[in-house]
Amino acid sequence: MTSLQSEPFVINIGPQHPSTHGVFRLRLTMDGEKITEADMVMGYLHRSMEKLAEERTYTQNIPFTDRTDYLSAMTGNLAYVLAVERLMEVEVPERAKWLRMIMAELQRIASHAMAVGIFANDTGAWQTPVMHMFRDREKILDLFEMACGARLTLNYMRIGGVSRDIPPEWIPQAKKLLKDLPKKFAEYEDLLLTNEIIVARSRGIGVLTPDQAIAHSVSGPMLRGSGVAWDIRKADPYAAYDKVDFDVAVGTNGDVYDRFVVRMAEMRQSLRILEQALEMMPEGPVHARLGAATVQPGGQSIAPLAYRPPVGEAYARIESPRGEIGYYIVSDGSPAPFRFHIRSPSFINLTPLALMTVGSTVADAVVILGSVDIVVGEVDR
Amino acid sequence: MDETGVVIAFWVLAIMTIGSALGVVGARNIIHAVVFLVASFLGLAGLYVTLSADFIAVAQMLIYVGAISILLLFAIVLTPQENRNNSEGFLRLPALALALLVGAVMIFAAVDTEWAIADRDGFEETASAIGDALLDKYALPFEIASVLLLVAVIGSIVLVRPEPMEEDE
Amino acid sequence: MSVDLEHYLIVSGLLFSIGLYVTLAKQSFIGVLIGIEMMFNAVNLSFISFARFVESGDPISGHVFVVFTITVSAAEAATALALAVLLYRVKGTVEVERMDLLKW
Amino acid sequence: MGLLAMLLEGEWYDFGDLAEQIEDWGAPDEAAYVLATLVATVVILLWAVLSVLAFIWIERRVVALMQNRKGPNRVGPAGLLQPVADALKLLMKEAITTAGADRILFWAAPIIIFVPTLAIFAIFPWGENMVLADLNVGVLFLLAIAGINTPAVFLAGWSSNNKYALLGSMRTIAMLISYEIIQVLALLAPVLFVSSMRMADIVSWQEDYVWIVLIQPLGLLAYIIAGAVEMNRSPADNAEAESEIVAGYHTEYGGIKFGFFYQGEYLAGFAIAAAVVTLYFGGWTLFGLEEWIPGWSIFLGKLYTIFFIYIWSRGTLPRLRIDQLMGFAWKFLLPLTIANVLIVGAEVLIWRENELSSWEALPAIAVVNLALGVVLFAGWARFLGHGKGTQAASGAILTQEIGTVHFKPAVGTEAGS
Repeated sequence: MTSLQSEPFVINIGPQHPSTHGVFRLRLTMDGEKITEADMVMGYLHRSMEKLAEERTYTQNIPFTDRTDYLSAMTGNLAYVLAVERLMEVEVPERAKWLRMIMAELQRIASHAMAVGIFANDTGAWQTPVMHMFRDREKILDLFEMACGARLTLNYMRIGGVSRDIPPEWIPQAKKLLKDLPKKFAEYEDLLLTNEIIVARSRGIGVLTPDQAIAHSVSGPMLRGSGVAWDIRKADPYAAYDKVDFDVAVGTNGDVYDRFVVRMAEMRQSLRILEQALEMMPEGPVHARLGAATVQPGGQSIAPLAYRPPVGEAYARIESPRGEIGYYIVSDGSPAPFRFHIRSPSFINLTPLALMTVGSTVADAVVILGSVDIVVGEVDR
Repeated sequence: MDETGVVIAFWVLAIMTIGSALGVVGARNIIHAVVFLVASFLGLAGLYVTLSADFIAVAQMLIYVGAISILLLFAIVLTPQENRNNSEGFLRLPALALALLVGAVMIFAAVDTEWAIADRDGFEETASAIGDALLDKYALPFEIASVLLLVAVIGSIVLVRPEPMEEDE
Repeated sequence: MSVDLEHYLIVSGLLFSIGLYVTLAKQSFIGVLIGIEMMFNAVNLSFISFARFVESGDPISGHVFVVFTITVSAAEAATALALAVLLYRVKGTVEVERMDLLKW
Repeated sequence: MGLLAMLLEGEWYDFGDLAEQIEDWGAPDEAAYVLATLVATVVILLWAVLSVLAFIWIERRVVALMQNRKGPNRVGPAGLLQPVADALKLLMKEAITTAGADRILFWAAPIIIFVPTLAIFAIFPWGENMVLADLNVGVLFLLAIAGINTPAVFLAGWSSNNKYALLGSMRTIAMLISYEIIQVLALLAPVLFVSSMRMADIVSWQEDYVWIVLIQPLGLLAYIIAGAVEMNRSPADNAEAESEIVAGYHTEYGGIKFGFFYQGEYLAGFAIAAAVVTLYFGGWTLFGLEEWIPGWSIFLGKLYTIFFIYIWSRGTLPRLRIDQLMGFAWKFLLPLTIANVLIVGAEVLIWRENELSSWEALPAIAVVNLALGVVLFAGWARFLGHGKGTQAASGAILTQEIGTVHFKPAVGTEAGS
């Protein structure tokens, strides 16, 4: 009895494809509409940052950190700078800590807005939600531009503090933004959350149980979507997170819908943090006076280009919008790091992708990939 | 049936139907054969219109061109590659002889007999007449036809459903 | 030059003989089915032309009969094509000559 | 001078009169009829091409406004020449045929899809007796033409010898066939009320009694959804789901061949909108307004508003997965439309049997249909497990403490499914 054998049908959701958020290739072996095998081909955007960083001094490496996860440059900078400060045992002034937290939370809202918009676009909603969310992301990027002159690759943080203080009219504009964002979020929630088709397309798809998530050391909204309440901002507070009160959003079903809901809830929590932070931010210097630092004209002391941290290693991790981003730096006393390693959350969150997509259809695979919310710059480094 | 329009239509459609029927015979690829078949179905639908059978013409278009052609095409897609060359088997010559014989007999019968030609021209509209006839004079055959369709649908589904035991191996 | 019953019957006869040839000569099972469909259509055409031209009690019965032949041919096509797929699954081929055993 | 007089009296656009008018100019009988039909066909063809071009622009502007951006405004004043630019681009693009493609079918498929969709417009009554082909089986003709492009889609997908195209065409055919049944049942209801399939009768019935949309909400809903599937529009644009298989069955088509597909899709949209207008919204009548304004302008106005619904849904609704769409058709819409036909049959029977006057019958039918429609819709959805367990929309839990696990999947979510 020869069965109706249909030979495996290999489809490349290839490097150049509208919904892979960048140059990333997913090779699916299909039996009819169902996926039997899914393997990922990465490295199209590998710029060997970790090797390049070994020839540059600590301060020159800061621009690299914005270009790994170009959708949330602030958190990239912050993680690296925290690692180097931990290496050099530098005490960051209070105002700089608050400023760093405010910028990181603004960056989280911008990145989540982008992630949720693109996810809705993957389910087919023809860019309408993305365009709405871009409108808010623009306002946040304007705030960044006012603070540090750049919109996407910000290079705002320095070892020992932040590059410059915020202009006086920054806080009123930020407060105005914080007033009208909740209205926008309410609009997105009833536009997307209870939308029948989005629920149908994402409920019960790409389910990841807590132990599978922990086994794959997944982090960020994916981990919280699977029900594990783990957030570095609470577990290992940095900057000024221990001084503000906020909640961790957790899903219950571990499917694509819950990750999407967790991201929306996290945006609201970031708003809460920002409201408190803008009230409680103290005055004061924004940059630590470093030992042999040369004093720049105008009273700003910037760590010298050739500063030599003590021999040793340091690892610092923070909660980036995609999960736990960490920088592991080994110093051999020379002005350039001996080893510069980035623990990129997108790369590690991708590992259970095959587990989630096998058995579902092509349409689901695209939606699951959207829910992982990868940035290929960070995946390939 | 003598207005010039109808006569022209008849000749055009007749040539189209018979031409595409011959196309089915001659086509080298079975997909082309099905396309020719669909063309002859459309030609027939046109002929029905010239015979003022509008309901049947549209039904023919809906069922034959819309549904049965898709059935044929799907069957072709599901069956193996190598039999798609629409070749003739070894029965070619006897089949040709038989077909010509049957054709000759039918045409002779058509031309020779004295048909009792009624001197009425075409029906104005047939849909409601067919509906009435179906539901009072031919109600029983109507029910049997629906049962037949049901049996055919269930039968074909059961035939093609992948055997359960295949799933578990 | 008016068109009357003989013309339509000739067309139907030609179509029928072509259908018969295709049914008998074609090697693939699908080819046989195409032939059967053509024969069905030839018969329908003759019914309709009789209903149109010939003197009869209620001429509409020709159309009703064609409705029935269309349903029968649709049912037959569905079942036969299911058989074709099954044949392929069992025998690995749809060539008519290879189906010489009555039981497989 | 006869023509000018006719123009003023406003009946110049009545094909029947046009034929007599041409006869008065001394053309033989048949030639006048052929000429009138020719003129009418050219008018419809021109209308189709121009309104497609207009709507390409309108759609892009409207969807742009929905996404708070501007839409085409570079080419020509306010982007009005953008569709012309697109059309020229398509004309100039080299229409390559893929290697190994079945040349004849590859070229024939777009035409087979385009021409029948254009033929649908012959049966719609645009004005007083302004219908090109007054078929007695108008509604069935509409369904037959919708059925014709199913094999054409297969040919397009099969002959372009491309993996994605084949998958796309298989999906589209599966959708088209299952929603064709829904269309048949949904259109059965208006025919039952009017007891004739002639479009002109349906329009005159609605003029005398009431618009069928008021007494047939369920049928209209089913038909609009089936229409969206018919033209591969938003909730069901699986055929060319960009985010999945790239462009469905017209992946390999470039140049003017793709132009045919693109135009065919719009024309299918207009055809569905015209059918909805004629069957549910009273064709070219607008409570007596048609004495002053020419009928066809009312018809076009309604047609464009209905088409706007499809533009609106395309701009906002995400896409259903193919199996959900099929499940929706077979498990949800089919039982509903069958029940709808039974209900309508019963109502018409009661109305005809004991000769209730239309004043008593129609309001009762309207209320009954609306109530039953809502009850059936919600009840059947609840029965199919919609909005419960695996399909409930729920918010996230907010917690302060770290490391706790809140994973309690609603029944039915199997891990890794």
